Amino acid sequence: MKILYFAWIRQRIGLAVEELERPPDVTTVNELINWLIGQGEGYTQAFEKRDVIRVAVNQDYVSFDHPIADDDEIAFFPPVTGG
Amino acid sequence: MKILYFAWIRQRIGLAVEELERPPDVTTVNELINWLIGQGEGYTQAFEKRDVIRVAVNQDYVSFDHPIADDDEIAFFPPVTGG
Amino acid sequence: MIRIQEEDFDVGTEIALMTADKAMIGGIAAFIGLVRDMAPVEGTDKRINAMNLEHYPGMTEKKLCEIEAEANRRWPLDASLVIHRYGSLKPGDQIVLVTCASAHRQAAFEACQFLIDWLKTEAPFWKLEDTDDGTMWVETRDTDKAAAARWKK
Amino acid sequence: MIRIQEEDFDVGTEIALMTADKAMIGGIAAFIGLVRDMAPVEGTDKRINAMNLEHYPGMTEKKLCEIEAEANRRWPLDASLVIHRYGSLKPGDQIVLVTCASAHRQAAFEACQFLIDWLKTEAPFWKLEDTDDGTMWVETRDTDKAAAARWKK
Repeated sequence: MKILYFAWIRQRIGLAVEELERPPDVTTVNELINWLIGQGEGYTQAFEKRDVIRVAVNQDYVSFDHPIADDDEIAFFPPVTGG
Repeated sequence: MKILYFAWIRQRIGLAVEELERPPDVTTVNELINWLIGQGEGYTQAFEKRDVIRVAVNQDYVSFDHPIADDDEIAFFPPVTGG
Repeated sequence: MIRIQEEDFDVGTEIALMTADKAMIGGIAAFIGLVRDMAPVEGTDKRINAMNLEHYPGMTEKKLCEIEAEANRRWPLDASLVIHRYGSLKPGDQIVLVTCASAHRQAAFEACQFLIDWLKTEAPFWKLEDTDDGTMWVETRDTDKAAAARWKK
Repeated sequence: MIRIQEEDFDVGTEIALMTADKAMIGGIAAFIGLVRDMAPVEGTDKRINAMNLEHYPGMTEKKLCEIEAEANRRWPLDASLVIHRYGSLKPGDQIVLVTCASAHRQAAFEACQFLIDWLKTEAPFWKLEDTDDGTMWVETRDTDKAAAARWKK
């Protein structure tokens, strides 16, 4: 799956985009975050305040219990501040 | 006093502006209209539907019982349609 | 600022001038009125070929200045501008520009609506339309009166 | 129409293009957002020297198209346009233009407010301000959330 990070989440992780193979037991956004947190300090810091983060799957907003599939595009970002 | 007419009131009277000496007993807008109606057919037609006409004295909207003075600028016009 | 003029105006230029050197401005709301090519009376399809906008020089400026001051009393505006044209206009031509700038988006929108609603019912302008059926004075619309009544205090 | 671009835009040109050959338009409401030179946080006087606007290419266009379609479902619009910039911006620069045209003035205003309120809370843009105190990501404002909540159906 393709994972994108924006704004301060991108800065903390140090990556804008990455391709990852999810373990078979990672089937929701929440499980993905739990798994990512184990990948390093940057991830831990990025997902520290999980409740302020927004997530999009295939460019639509979803909730944290949304299922994920191998060919999904998943994006994590802080609340938006455009306009 | 200076009297101005606009839009279809101007067209019916055939004048945009005129200087008039008011008779001493003409002391309000209403009395002025009654007196003007006696000045000719154009005035009669112009003031036929008195309740749709708006009046300004010295460039402020006033009601028909507003007093008038010799050096006033008095304007009669239909409801406005700018913008 | 208010301007009554025969000439056309450029919206981008006017807004840029209004906001120049005013760095606190966060948002600008604007309304631009155009000459329609259909008579505004519902159910008719009379085409408008041209229009003449008559006004009351002196009173127009006086009333617009007063209402602009009132808008500035009611809302925290950093700048405001009303341009209204008079004279001969064609379908599609710009008639009026109302624009308000504020650090607060909602204030800018409300003041802009207040000014155009007021202008439609109180500014001494009269439209004479030249239609396929001859010339006719445009009549006041009840929807405009209702819109203006919202702002009564 | 929606456009996401790095370049600046000219409001007058964009509005003229939007309304060209659409003769039924009576009114155009517009909102223009600018970069402020003060931090939007109340009580601070931190000056903003520059700003970088990051966005999510693909999702930005998708969400803006969806919301523009929704505005056109809710209001009788003749035309609508959203232009949003990204990249490096300076204080006073234009960030966003939202403009809606309609035969009905109120519809144009409401749709314009709907679009900018929505855009502020849902379009995937993030502002990184370069202030006297260093760079900082702009935080969402509660007033923007409240403004967007008005339009929930």
